[in-house]
This record gives sequence, structure tokens and C-alpha cells, in this order.
Amino acid sequence: MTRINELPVTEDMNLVTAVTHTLRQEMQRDPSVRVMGYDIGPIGGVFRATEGLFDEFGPERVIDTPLSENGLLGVAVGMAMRGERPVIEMQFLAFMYNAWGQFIYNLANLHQKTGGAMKVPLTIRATFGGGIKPLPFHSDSTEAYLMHTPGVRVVCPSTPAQAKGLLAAAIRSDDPVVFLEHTKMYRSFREPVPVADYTLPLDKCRVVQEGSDLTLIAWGNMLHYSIAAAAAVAAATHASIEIIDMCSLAPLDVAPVLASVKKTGRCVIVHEARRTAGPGAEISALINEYALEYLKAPVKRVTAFDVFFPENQIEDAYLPSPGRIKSGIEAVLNYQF
Amino acid sequence: MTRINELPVTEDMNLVTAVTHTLRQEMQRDPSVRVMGYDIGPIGGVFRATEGLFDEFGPERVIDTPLSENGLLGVAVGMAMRGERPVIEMQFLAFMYNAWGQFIYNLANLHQKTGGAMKVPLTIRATFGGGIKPLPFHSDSTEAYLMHTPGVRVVCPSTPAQAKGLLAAAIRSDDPVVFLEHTKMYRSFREPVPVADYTLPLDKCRVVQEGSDLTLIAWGNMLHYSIAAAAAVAAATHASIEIIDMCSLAPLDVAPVLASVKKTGRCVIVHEARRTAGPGAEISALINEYALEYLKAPVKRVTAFDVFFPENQIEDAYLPSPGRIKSGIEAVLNYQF
Amino acid sequence: MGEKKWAEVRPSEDYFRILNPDGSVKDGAKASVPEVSREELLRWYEVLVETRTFEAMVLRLQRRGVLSVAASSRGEEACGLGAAAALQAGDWLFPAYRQLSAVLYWNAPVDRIMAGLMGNTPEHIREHLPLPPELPHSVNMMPYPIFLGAYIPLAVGCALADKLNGRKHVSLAFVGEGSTSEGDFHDGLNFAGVLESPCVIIVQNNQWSISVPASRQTAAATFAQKAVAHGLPHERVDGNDIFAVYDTVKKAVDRARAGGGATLIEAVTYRILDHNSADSSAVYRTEDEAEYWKTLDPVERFEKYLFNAGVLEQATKTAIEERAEKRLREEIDRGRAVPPTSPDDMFLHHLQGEPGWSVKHQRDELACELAGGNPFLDMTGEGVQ
Amino acid sequence: MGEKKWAEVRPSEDYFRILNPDGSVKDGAKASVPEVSREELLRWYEVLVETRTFEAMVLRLQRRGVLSVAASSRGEEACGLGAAAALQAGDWLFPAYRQLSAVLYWNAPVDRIMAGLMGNTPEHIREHLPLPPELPHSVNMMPYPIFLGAYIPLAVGCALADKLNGRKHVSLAFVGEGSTSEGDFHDGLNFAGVLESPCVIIVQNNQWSISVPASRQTAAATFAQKAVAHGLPHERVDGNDIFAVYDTVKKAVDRARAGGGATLIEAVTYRILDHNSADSSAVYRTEDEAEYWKTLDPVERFEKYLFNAGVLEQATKTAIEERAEKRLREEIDRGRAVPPTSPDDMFLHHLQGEPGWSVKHQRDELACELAGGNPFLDMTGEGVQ
Ligand SMILES: Cc1ncc(C[n+]2csc(CCOP(=O)(O)OP(=O)(O)O)c2C)c(N)n1
Ligand SMILES: Cc1ncc(C[n+]2csc(CCOP(=O)(O)OP(=O)(O)O)c2C)c(N)n1
Ligand SMILES: [Mg+2]
Ligand SMILES: [Mg+2]
Repeated sequence: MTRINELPVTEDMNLVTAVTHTLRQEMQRDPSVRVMGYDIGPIGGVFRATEGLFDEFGPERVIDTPLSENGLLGVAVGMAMRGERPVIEMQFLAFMYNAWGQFIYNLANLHQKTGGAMKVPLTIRATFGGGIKPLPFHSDSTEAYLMHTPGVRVVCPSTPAQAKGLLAAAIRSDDPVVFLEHTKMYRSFREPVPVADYTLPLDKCRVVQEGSDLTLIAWGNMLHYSIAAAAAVAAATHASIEIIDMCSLAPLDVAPVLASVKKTGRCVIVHEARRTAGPGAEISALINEYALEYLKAPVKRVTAFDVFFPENQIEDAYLPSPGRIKSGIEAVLNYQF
Repeated sequence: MTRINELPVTEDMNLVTAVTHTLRQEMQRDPSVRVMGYDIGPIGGVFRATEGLFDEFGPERVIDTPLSENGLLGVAVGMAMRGERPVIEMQFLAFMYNAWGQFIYNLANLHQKTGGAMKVPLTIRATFGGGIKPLPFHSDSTEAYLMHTPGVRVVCPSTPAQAKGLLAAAIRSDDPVVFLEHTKMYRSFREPVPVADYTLPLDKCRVVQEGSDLTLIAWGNMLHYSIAAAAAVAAATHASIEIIDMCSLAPLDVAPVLASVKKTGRCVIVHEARRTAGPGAEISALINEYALEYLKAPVKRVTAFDVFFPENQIEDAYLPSPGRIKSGIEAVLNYQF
Repeated sequence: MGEKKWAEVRPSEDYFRILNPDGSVKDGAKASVPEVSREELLRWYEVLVETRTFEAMVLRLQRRGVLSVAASSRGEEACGLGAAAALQAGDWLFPAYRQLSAVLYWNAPVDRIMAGLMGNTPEHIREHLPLPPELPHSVNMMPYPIFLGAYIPLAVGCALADKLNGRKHVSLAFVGEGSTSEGDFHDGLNFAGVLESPCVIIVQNNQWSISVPASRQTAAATFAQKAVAHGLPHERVDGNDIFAVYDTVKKAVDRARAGGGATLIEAVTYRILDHNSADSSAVYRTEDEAEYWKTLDPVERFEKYLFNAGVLEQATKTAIEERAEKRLREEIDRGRAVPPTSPDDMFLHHLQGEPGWSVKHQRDELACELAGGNPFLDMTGEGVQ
Repeated sequence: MGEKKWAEVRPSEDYFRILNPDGSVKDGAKASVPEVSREELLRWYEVLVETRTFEAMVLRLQRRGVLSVAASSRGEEACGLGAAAALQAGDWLFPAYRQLSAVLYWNAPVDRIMAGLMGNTPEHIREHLPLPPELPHSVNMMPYPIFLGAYIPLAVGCALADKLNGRKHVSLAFVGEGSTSEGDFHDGLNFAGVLESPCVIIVQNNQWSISVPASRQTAAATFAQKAVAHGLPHERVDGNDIFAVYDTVKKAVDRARAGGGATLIEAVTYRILDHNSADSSAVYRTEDEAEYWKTLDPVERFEKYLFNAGVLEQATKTAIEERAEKRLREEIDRGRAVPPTSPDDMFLHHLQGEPGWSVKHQRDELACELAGGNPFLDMTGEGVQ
């Protein structure tokens, strides 16, 4: 694994340009990488993540398909089992509900069903997450459905440089990987991204900031809100907050979470997903099972609510804000048995 | 709500005959109740749950359909929004993955989308659960996918008399309800079921046995294994175990769980579903959030494992057994901080 | 898979047409010109004008940031209108998002549509723009689906419910040609065939599914022939010819009402503007294409016919345009005047009756947060303070 | 929806046939009798005998409780075999569960099949019944899918991968007529048409989908015509006539291999026995029906032809039957002799490389439990003891 900061030449990229850059680099590296989906050809995707690839690589490498998520996924699995490395774009994560049959039965299960004889080296790039006030079902964060499904890896980057390393690793992985791209983050900020080729581990979370009083867990856009909230709390109280970027959602990177909570004794989990049976439930349950003795306060989940993603007028009240996260941190921090 | 034991005339029924009996009674009571699905007509379902209904009610009340779960669900939602009360049979819960689009977008969301103007009084009867060694994907327990979805009720009976009351309530409910029927339990035992018409609440769990040392939570077939395991532990240790039948999975009936755990300080959750992001995660997280002060030991989840339901030869090792549950109880019972 | 840019293949004109692009009646089609009263013809014209006016206003508002995203049916208005006009009060209409003309024909409240575009909840809109729950003497109108094709099975079931209860209503659903690739489309058609559901499904083939051309959506020569897979009758019409659409849909609707089952109709048209306000079609298609299709414009065509037939004259036209402009402006203002939706609305109408412990608790959390409190201080489940 | 019991509608015999039920060549079909060597004809016959013998053995074993559920292809054997014989080594075969003859033709290891029916994991079977990973000079065979129709898109993608890499292989997939109602079927066909995938999809229409008759599965007159929805060529053949199946599939396979794209073929046949060992078809259909179809039996028909043509005689027939019986008995015994699968196998092959903390921990839990320990004593995550 290369250390990113040892790669000197960088370019400023935002999340979406980092994705395009990585797709291009991987396609140049390996002719079996093919980008597939509807609207990914000449238009370069509705978010322009595949912009320019059709012109550069042509229609056999950048395959615009009919409008069926289930057909797309099934056909791509058929290609993947023959050694191709399809990277399919799920225009919005919620549209994958239409492909849930192919997702479970073929994408996730084929390797196991064939006793390891067949592999499915396929990447699903799916946009997800709220904040841009689009249409209903264009903001779903239903990564919990994926996490409850064996046979598939799920990762979620929160910075452009991380996106590059994780996407390259996803494409090169022989496992199916769901790569979650947060729509709100596509153009929210830029950072220097090394131009050379590198990967990051698909199964390791990332300690963003060390601390001793509380463990704060988040991913995607919520990581940035969490960093802001933690800074606000720290400014007021001098609390030392450890922040974990849970970029590896499946398999969940459990050990660093347990180690951190054992050290801090307090934990807040932040996510955009609905709370009940959401990703935070699993993390909290694991802490309950394996770090209970160390807990100095209840583990709180700062999340969206158990309702469908609401209309634009009120989506701000649905999603966790830095303020809501701050409340969660303060409640847990101030708690005394 | 009628008290079951005030209804004097009973008949011995097993789970599948109780289901048939209830369907017949509800169909006689209300002409808008229609049974739909593939193989539910003349053959009466592959488990014979609709046996005799086609002859009694004819093809407009018992509607055999083409082989598409997604079509079945979508068409039935269209009927339900017009005041029909379709009861559809999902031959096996896992086949509903093919209907996940219709499930979320129409079944679960239509009421909310129309601001309450439309209702979806539809019941999905789905067989689920392991133990009968059938084919792959015929034993899935993926109720967690359902629990993470708003707008739908999920119930799971563990006895024939309970099945009658819950199924009648599901059919009469104006909400969509998934009614989970455990295949292993279909013919595993009989009990006297009141012949008169009654319903049971869809949103209340059931305290099967009171106790003061540990709270044991289970549903479906696992409830019976849990009762056996608790009896074995009690016989050896005189521990007093409270057993909760979590028959109302969505919305989860949280208050009695918290009350029980506050009383006992110890809790074991049992399910057939995979562990990660499974139903037990939510229950454990809620305890962590709202009853941490009372906990005398970690909350343990005694579950199946995070893998696809395995081949027949080894399914016994996959599913929680009374022995495995007993180990879980003992571990939590004997724990001292 | 050889071409570098998806060249638009001009769709075959082997379809039913009554009105030529210049507004004249096609040779031999005289007999087919539907018998429609002068009043009704003017009503149609008014709806076309209203549709075009309203969509242009909305696009302007979108550009000014008043609403987040807007789509237009420019050039396709005859499909929705011709089909909707073939329905009767009590029937069911399942539009997609390019059939504004269909719902305007049946008097859908524009102020409410506007409030919806502004991102208010339906509950909230109902409260602030009260109206009898069903429009009198109207069809029943569904909101459009976000999941493409997802309402096709619903329409089939909806019609079946009528049939099973001896009610003589018909359900009519629209779907874009792109959306015919979704499984829902085939599921719906197959069930409609087997269960003999009294419904009509219209594929509004506007040649594009965002950036994907119809020729890339299927290898079938027409979308109409997709009905063959399900044993259903099918028709293919010039979707820019309101008479052809009306006549064909009317026959299908009448047949369904008489117990003759479902029909699939392909209406051949063209999406003149971008997919929606977030799209820029210049990236993937040429101007020429739209220019060609503008010569087939359904509104101008019908207008010429009306002038020729002496139904419309300049003064009436101007009056209709002015009335439309005025009414729509008022409706839009009324829609925009609706106060913001309250966040608490998000908790409404997921379940009837009790929403359950967690939702109740979360609702209290949000109320607490909005009141400036800390919603996470409940450590015992006894309630948010 | 009027009838009280689903009357079986005898399917139209408007299909391609070469061999009459009595084994004679149909008038005018002489030219179509495929040119197949005497050896190959005997090989076909042997596979038919083996298929029937093995399935009968398995059903007996099921009844004795040796395995949990078994399905049979009796009366349908010509579909799988005729199609499989049209493939070449290196092609890809996607059978459903009624094409045992197809995989036996290509030398699928019967001992392994038996071990699979006994509920062992593939890893375990491979370990105990070692074999080169690919059969030499064979086609590539997929296991059959449990989710009906789910492999149709896979086959389309598999063939596409060959095409994109200039490999001249063809993928051939089977699906029951009931399974054509699933979205996967249409998705696969539509993508095959648009992407010009070199594949052949065969609908083995055996008239029943468990208890649902073909006439209730679709309102289309044939399953072949479902191809029209996707612009694909289609054929309909007598599925009990091995020559008709072979000839038709061969042409489709050759066309696909030559770059001519996909074909849909309906093979009309009949499920003589119950759906599987858990079914009792007497509940929903009459004996007469099966009796009628027995007169069209594909094996007897082919056998008669072989006798007439002087390819087969009684002594050879007996020898083939005895050899099949003996070989299959041995294979079955070998399959049954595989020791039980170890529970730990359930953790294998979900992901490559590290399975993650939770799976690792759970694997240790199970090992601990099986060793008689208490797997829940780890309260710190440091590991199960
Ligand atoms: C299930 C689903 N997949 C994808 C989308 C995203 N999407 C919205 S509109 C559209 C194109 C639809 O094309 P078509 O059906 O031809 O309708 P048109 O826009 O041309 O009227 C797409 C891909 C969606 N809303 N739902
Ligand atoms: C997605 C899915 N739905 C339902 C089933 C249950 N099932 C197994 S076989 C079968 C009937 C299939 O009929 P058909 O496709 O005609 O094949 P046949 O058995 O006649 O060969 C059904 C309903 C399944 N395995 N998968
Ligand atoms: Mg379109
Ligand atoms: Mg069949």
C-alpha cells in the first residue's frame, strides 16, 4: 500500500473529478475495466462522473445501456464472471431497489454458490445521500440493506484523495464492491490528489483525529459535519474527541472502533440513514457486546429519522446537522452514571 | 381487543391450518379480501395454506397469477389502493428480493407520497426461516431489510392461536403488513385455537414468561428454542428468565423491552437472521441508548452467522439451537463486572 | 456498438395519422376525424396553451432559483391531452411527468401543483389550499411516479379492482419509451393480459431517455410491438397529432370499458427541450434534430386546423392566451404564497394509527431540537424533555 | 378468470417438427434431418437413457429419505440434449433444473451431482471428488439458478464478454415457460438485442409452472413471440423431437457465433411427472393429460427412429441400458460416500482475502461451540477462547 503523502505530484480535484480521473487511469491500466450504465456515454453521467471517457475509450469500453438497473447489474455480473471488470453507475442508490434480485442472487452470491470457482470483480458506483434538494428517492442512504448482505464490500469515501485510492482498490478487487458517492460532496470542496496511481485498503476505517474523551464515528458527508461539530465542542470545552471515518462499511472494520471506545468510554455514531436497523445499530450493538465494561455513557446515534426522505422544504430538518451532532456529543460527554 | 381465553369453542390447529382457517374466516367476513399469488389456486399453495379456498370462493377471490413477485406485488398494491384487501402469498421470503422496487416504492411509500390520501391495506404472507432443509434461498430470514423500511408493519407469530389473531388484524389493518410464517413451524405442533373471530394487536410484543434475572428476546421458531433453552438453564440454576416474544418487529415494541431489561439488567437476543445489521442490532442499540445504567452484563446476540444460508448438510450448525441459546444465557447470566 | 456518438435515427412514420403537419387532414383520413364539439375543440386548444404557458413560467422560476428542478413536455403536449380527453369522469389517470396537459384537461389545481414543485408536503398543501378532496366530474389522478415504470402494475391492479366490482371505469397510464426497459413495464403488461384488466398503457416515445436514444433502448423496431410479448393489441400513432391520439386512445378505452381488455399504444413524438432543468442536451444531440421536429409541432398543427376549420380566429386565440396567462399567474402566486412546510410533517402518514415507539421518540427529538434543546438527553427512554 | 379449475389448453402444434411421434420423418422434413454421425446418434441415445435412469434412481433415493428434494425432466429430455449437442467445446451452458440431459451430454460428473443433491458444499465436493477444474473438450457449465430466470442476464453478459474480446463462443441458457414472467427474462432479452450479444435463450415450455398452466402465465399465443418485444428472431419447435430441437438450436448457435446476435427459441414439451418430489400434480391436473403426452415421448420417438434407421438394435439397446445402470450406480455410490461437509465450510468464499472482523469472530464462535465450549464468553472482543 502506497502512502499517499509520499506521492509528490498532485492536482486539485473535487470528488467528482477524482472519480473521473481514477476511472480514466484504471481504464488505461487494464483493458478489462469497462464503464457501464445508462447515461454514462456521450453525456458522461448526470453528474458528469464519466465525462470524456466515451470519447477516449469508445463504445466498447464505455457502454451505454437500456434503462434497467436489474438488467444492467445482471449483464455486468455475467461479464465480470468472465474476467471483465465492469464499473457500473447506479444513477441513484435507490434505483438499485429494482435490481435487488440480481444484487443478492448473482452479484453477492455467485462466488459462494460456485464454491469460489467464479469471481465477480464488479464495482457499483452509486450516488447517495441528501443535501442537494433533488426529487424524492434521490437522496436515500440505505447502506444498511447492503451491510446486512454477505458477499459484497461497501466503502464510502469522504475526500477526493480517499475516493481515488478506494475506487482504484474497488476496481482491482476480485470481490464485488459498492462504492458510495455522496451527491452533496461531489463539488463541495477540492483537495490535492496525487496524480500517480495508488490504492487504499477497502477494509480499514480511518482515524481522522485522535482523542481521549469520546469516539465520534461517521462517514461520507456526515464526517465533515462531525468534524465541524467536534471542533465546536472542543472549542467550548477542551474535550478531546477521537473521530473515526467509517469508510469501510462492509465488512465493518470493528477492531479500531472497539479499541477507541475502550480508550474513550464514550461514543456517538452519526449517519444519514434512518435509525432503526440502520448502520449505527450494528456499531452500537458491537460496542455493547465487546466494550460494555469501558462505557462511561450510553452510546448515542445521531441520525436521520425512521421516515422516507422528506420533501425539499424540510430535508434540512431530517438530516443530521453539525448542530444536531454537537448536541449528541454534548449529551454523551456530560453524562455521569 | 378480545381476550383469547374468553372464547370457549376451540379447534386444534397447527400453524398452517390456523392460517387457512383465518383466511377463510376473513374472506367470508369481507368480500374485499382476495387471496393472490402463483400456486395459490387449485393446489392451495406449496404449503397448502390456501387449500380449499379456490373451490369455496372461486377465481375472482382466489387469484392465481403469473410467476412474477414484482408484478404480483405491484398489481396487488393497485387493487389495495382502490379498497380491496389483497392477501398475497410470497412463496418464500427471499423471492421478494425480485419485488423490492414495488415493495419500497409503492407498497411502503404510497400512503406517505399521497399525504395519506391513499391507503394500501395489503397483507403479504411470506414463508421464511430455516430447519426444513429445502433448497438454497428457501430459508432466508431477512426481516431486517423490512424493519429498516418505513411505512410497513412486520409481524411474526409463533403459535397457531397467535397466528390467527395477528393475521386477522393484518388483513383488517389499513397499513401494509408483512406476516411472516415460519416453514419449520407449519406443522410442528397444534394447539386449541378459538373458532370465533378475533384479532391481536399488531404492535405489541408478548411477555411469554416473567422473570427477574435475564431478558430473553426471540420470535418465530426461535421463541420455542429459547423457551427450551431457558427451561434448561432454569432447571440447573434456578435463574428467573423473562421471555419476550418479539412478534411485532416493525414498528418494534420497544417499551416492554426497556422495562424488562431495566428490571433484569441482562439480556440475550435470539434470531435466525444474520447478525450484522440484523434485527438484534437494533434491539441491542436501543438498550444501549436507554437502559445502559441498568445493565449488569453485555447484551449478547445469539444468531445465525454473516453468511448466506448454507447447504443442507450444515444448516443445523448455522441456525441457533437450544444449546447455543443456552450458552448465550449462561454467558450473560454468569457475567460479573 | 460501433458508433462514436449516438446518431438519432428518425423513427419510422409507419403510424396512424389524421392531421398532417400543416394542419390539413391526411388524404383518406377524413372519416377518422373524431366527432368533437366546437366547444371541446376550443377546450383542447386552451389546455395546450395553458400547458405551454405554465411550463415556460416554471422553467423561468427554476432559473431564478425558486424551485429545484423542472421538466417540460414542449412538443409532446398532444399525447397527454389526446389521451386524457378520451377518458370519462370516474376513470383513473396515471401520468408520468410529461403529461401536464392531461391533468390540466381534467382541472388539476395549478396552485397545488406549484406548491408541490416548491417542495411542500401534500398534507401541508391540502391544508393551505383547501379543495373538495375529489374534483367533481373529474377523473382520479395519481401523482407521477419517481421510479420509472413503477405505476404500470398499479394501473393494472387499479383497473382490475374496478372490473372485479363491476364498476365500468378504465385506468390509463403513461410511460416514457426509456421506461419500457424496466421490469415493471413487462410485469404490468403480462398481468394485464392474463387478468384481462381494463386498462390502456401509453408509451410516449419522445426519442430520448435523458441522453440515451430510443434506438439504444431496444432492438425492437417499435415500442408498440412490445405488446406482442403479452398477447395484447397494440397501436402506433403520430403523437404530435391530437386527433390520431384521441381517436386511437378512445377506441382502446371504449374497448377496455366494454370488457375487451388492455391495449398498448405507442405515441411517437419528440422531446424538444432538455430532459429537465439539470440537463444540457447539446452535449449529446444536435440542434438540427429539434429543428426538424419543430416542423411537426402538435400545437401549431392543431391551431392551423382550427383556423382552417373556422373554429378559431385571431381574437379568440388572443383571448385564450391572455386568460391563460392571467389565470396561471394567479395560480402560481397562490402556490408560492403557501407558507413553508413544518418539519414535523415528515412524520405524518407512514402508518395509520400508532407510529410506534421509535418514531414517536424521534418526533419528540426533532421538536426538542427545533425548540433549541438537546434532544439526546433522554438516557432512560422515558422521553425527550 | 371464469373457469373453476385450470383446464389445460393443448398448445398449438404450429411448430417446427422433423420426427413424428411414431419415429417416422415428417412429410417434407426429410431435408431437415440433421447430418449427424451414427456414433453421435448413439451417444444421444445413451444420454437419454442415462438421464432417465439417473432421475429415476434419484427419485427413489428421495423417497427413501436420502435426499431432501428432487425434480425430474421425464418427457422433456430432448430439449436439453438437442440444444446441448448444438454447442461446441468452450461455449457456455446455463441450464435450469430440467436439463440434466444437457449436462450429461457434456460429461458432467455424476458423482459430484449426487454429492450436491446430498447437500454438500461445492468446496467439499471438489475436495473429495477431485477432477481437473475444467472438463477437457467440454462446454463451461453453470450450476442452475434458484431464482428463476436470474441467469438470463448473466448469460447475455457472459456472451458479451466473449464478443468484446473476439472469442467465438456462444452462451446458451434455458428457462421454464413460467419463468418468462420474471423481469429478468425481459431484461436479458432486451440487453441481448441492444448489445448484440451472441447468445441463445431457450424457453422450455412444459405447460406447467408447478400448478399454474402455461395459459395462465401469459396471454401471448406462444412464448416464442416474446422475442418480438426485443427485436430478436424467434423459433418454436416440437420440444419432444430431438432433431427439430438440434436443428433449430444449431442454426441459432451458428448465427450467434458468426456475429448475428441472439435468438429466442420455444421448445414445446410437457412435464410428465410432478413438479418435484414435494409436489402432487394430481391436485391440479388430470391423468389424461399426461397420458396424451406420453404418446409424444421424446425418447421412444427417437428410439423408434434409430431402430427404423438401423442405427440401434435390441442388443445395443440392452447394452447401453446395462452400462448406464452400472455406471450411474457407481457414480451415485461415489457421491454418497463423500463424508459429511464440515460446518466451517459455511464461512468460505463469501469474500476473497480477509472476511472481516465479525465473520472471523463468528467462525471462532462456531468452532468453540462445536468443540463443546461456550462461544459467548468473549466480553471484550479479544477473541473467543
Ligand atoms: C427506476 C428509475 N431509474 C432511473 C431513473 C432516473 N431517470 C429519471 S427520468 C429518466 C429518463 C426516462 O426516459 P423516458 O422513460 O424515455 O421518459 P422521458 O423523460 O423521455 O419522458 C431517468 C433515467 C428513475 N427516475 N427511476
Ligand atoms: C424468483 C423465484 N420465484 C419462485 C420460485 C419458486 N419456484 C420454483 S420452480 C417454480 C415453477 C417454475 O416453472 P417453470 O419456469 O415453468 O419451470 P418448470 O418447473 O416447469 O421447469 C417456482 C414457482 C423460485 N425458485 N424463484
Ligand atoms: Mg423518452
Ligand atoms: Mg414449466
